[in-house]
Amino acid sequence: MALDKPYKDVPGTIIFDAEQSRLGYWLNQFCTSLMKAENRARFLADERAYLDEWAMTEEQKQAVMARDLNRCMALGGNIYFLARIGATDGKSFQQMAGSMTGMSEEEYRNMMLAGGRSVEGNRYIGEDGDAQPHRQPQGAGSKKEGN
Amino acid sequence: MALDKPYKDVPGTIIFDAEQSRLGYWLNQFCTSLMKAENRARFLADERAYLDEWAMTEEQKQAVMARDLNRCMALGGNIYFLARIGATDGKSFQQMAGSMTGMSEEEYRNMMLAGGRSVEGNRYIGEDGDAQPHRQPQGAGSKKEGN
Amino acid sequence: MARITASVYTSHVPAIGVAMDLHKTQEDYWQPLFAGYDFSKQWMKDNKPDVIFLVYNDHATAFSLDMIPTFAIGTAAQYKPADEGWGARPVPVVKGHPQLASHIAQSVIQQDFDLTIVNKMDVDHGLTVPLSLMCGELDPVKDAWPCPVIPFAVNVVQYPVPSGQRCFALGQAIRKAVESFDEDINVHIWGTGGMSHQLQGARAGLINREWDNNWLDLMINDPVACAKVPHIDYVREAGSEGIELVMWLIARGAMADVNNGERSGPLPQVTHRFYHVPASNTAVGHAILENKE
Amino acid sequence: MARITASVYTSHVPAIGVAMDLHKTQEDYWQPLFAGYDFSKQWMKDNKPDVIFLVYNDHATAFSLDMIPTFAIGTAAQYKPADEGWGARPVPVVKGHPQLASHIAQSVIQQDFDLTIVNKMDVDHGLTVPLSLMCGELDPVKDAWPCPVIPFAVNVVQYPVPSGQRCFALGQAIRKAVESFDEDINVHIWGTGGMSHQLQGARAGLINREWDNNWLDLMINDPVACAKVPHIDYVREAGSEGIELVMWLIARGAMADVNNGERSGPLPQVTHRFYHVPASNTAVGHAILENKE
Ligand SMILES: [Fe+3]
Ligand SMILES: [Fe+3]
Repeated sequence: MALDKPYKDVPGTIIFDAEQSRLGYWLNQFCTSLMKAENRARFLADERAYLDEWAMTEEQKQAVMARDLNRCMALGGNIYFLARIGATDGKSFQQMAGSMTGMSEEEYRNMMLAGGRSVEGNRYIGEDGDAQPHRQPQGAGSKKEGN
Repeated sequence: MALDKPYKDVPGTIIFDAEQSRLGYWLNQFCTSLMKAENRARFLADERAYLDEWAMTEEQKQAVMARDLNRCMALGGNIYFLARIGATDGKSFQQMAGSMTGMSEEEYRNMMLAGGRSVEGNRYIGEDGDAQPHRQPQGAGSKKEGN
Repeated sequence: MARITASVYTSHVPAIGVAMDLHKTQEDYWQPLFAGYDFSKQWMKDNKPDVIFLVYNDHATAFSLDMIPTFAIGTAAQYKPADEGWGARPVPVVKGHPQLASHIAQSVIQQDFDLTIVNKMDVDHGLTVPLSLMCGELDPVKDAWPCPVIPFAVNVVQYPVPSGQRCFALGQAIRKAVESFDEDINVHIWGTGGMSHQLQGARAGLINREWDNNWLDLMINDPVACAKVPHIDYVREAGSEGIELVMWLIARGAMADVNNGERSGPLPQVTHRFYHVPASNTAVGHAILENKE
Repeated sequence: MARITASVYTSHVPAIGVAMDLHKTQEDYWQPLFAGYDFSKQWMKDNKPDVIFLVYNDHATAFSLDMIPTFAIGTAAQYKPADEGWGARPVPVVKGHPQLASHIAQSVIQQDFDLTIVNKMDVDHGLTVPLSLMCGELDPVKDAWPCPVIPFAVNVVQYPVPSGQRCFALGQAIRKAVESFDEDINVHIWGTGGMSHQLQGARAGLINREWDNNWLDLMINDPVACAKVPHIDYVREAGSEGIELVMWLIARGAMADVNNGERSGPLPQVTHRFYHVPASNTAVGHAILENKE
């Protein structure tokens, strides 16, 4: 496609455009189904069986079961749809957003209280800010994976 | 409202605008419900009971039961929605349209075969064409009501 | 680069679909109408497009009063023929073209048209009757439509419907969008609905043969002027449902001789033109225009 | 004649609604945020409008991927607070203003904005949190919002979202529409969403205090220039969800100093302005602008 996509060079950021939307259609439809209490209960009772009712890819199903939101987004999920999974688990938006960074809940909350993540070094891929690919995961996540 | 409505001076014609749409919301929603076979059956089995499930005015319900499509339109119905009533009765669009003129099915069909209704005298209310208010109903309808 | 090579215009009267589905096309009433499409069916075979961008209106089928989009583009993989109350038409499922449709949606929204993107919808006679007229009778299971279709639904049910000028400008934006698609594919754009008809009230059955043909002349030869015809003229001269004709201006605006809102260069070739009265309540108009180098 | 007398701008962070619903507004974390709205709640009482035209975005609540309208106007009589997965917020039902809403829809479509008209929809935190912030805690049954609300939903979920310029032009069209309504009523227009926030990936939690405040200056003092800020700047500088700020330009475009796409006459009065970090993942911005003779 010849359409301009200037947003491809922002680190740690996937823009939900028509292409992502096509990729993630059934994943997001599955998420929407969780807006009904009876579906939330059915999903929690047997995640695999519930996921198998949807025309999702195996990769998408695995990402949901692992609650790997970064992976879900790469596979076409959109955060407002994925939030229905968090709601099903009783998680807040702050817990969900934090989970994508590798930081612990407390670390992420403290970062926000201190004024949030700086934009310096995080505008373009290739700079050296804390959101750049070579510096993931952050916080507690980096220690766990580092050893 | 100060918006221009230049279409108010066309004889025998109700334009389905926002105002009509507001008036006819539940009437048209009722019609949409007839797109399901089980609802058509329930409606035909007991029209009054089925209509009472909808927040329609008594006048709208009477107009539906009388199959008075002109009345239904004046009360906010739109022809594409009202067509679901015709479909429920096994009627075609030609039968429905003809029924609004007072002509018999054959008279209306013959008018169409002869090239349709002329626009002459039917552009503005106050002219003398066959669609003008003072010349209703037309065809067989005029004879019945005339005696 | 993708390109639009031709535009097709046709009425989409539901009774035509019924006549085909019940194999009545050779009856006296219907034979003269279908004869007007014999050329077109052969032309479709000889000039098979890769994708059809099909402009039509939904007739309170997919869209109730709950949600009324002015312009809706289908980006789904397929669309089922709708049950409009008489049972679904026995015609093949309509395959979409999600990639080109999404591309057009993106481009056209960035040109300031406020589209609604639709991923789930059944398509009614407004879309399937033109396909049947141009492709002939097909078995719903064994056959398939000749190519993918992108449904583009215009609100002409609840006023205000978009103006002729808005539709004409939209056609230009769609052409730009198609021409920025990287694949080398051949796209046809169809405008459907009309011609003169009125389905309501004491004026039901109105047909204005002279106005229809003058409008068709204007649409072909001076689309800039045609786009300026106000709604009220359609209603007064061509009946309340004659307003569907504004959709033809979307297809006309996408032809190669329209640039920056003006005509320039040679007119498209008029490959075919046909007019007939009646089909049920309606006058039937039809034309095929081709961009020729 | 109806008139727009003021515009209100505010973030609509869901956690703010939760804090109010759970009566946590006086906790250390929340107290500084709610303090910024004390003035606003009093101002609302002293300047009660007859109708609020509330621009917000739906967060995959009323609109799934089945249908994504770029601009949707609510013409219904009422809207229920939505269950977004945590149960519906305990706030009053939102009463609509079908007559003014339909009038605005008709006028704005005739000004070439391709709206989707919606008659049935639940409203999510995008609409109810601003109401709660400006009106305070209300009992869902015994209390009512101070006036009818016309919900106007903008797609900022799936790209492409409408440009700042399109939003700014839309605001002007809405003002024209309101001013052609015969009843002598006082309308407030609200723009909600933003300010900088990113809810996804390794960059989650991004806050750009400097950019936010510069943007706010520009939006107030030079909205024509502000409308030209491209999407990518919002994403790069204010986070992927910072794009919600384009909705503020609809409200700004409806103010009396904007005419024919240019500024003329005195700037609106800045009655109140507030900025705070954090609310959950988000920077919170808020302003009240009034047209003064
Ligand atoms: Fe039609
Ligand atoms: Fe939001």
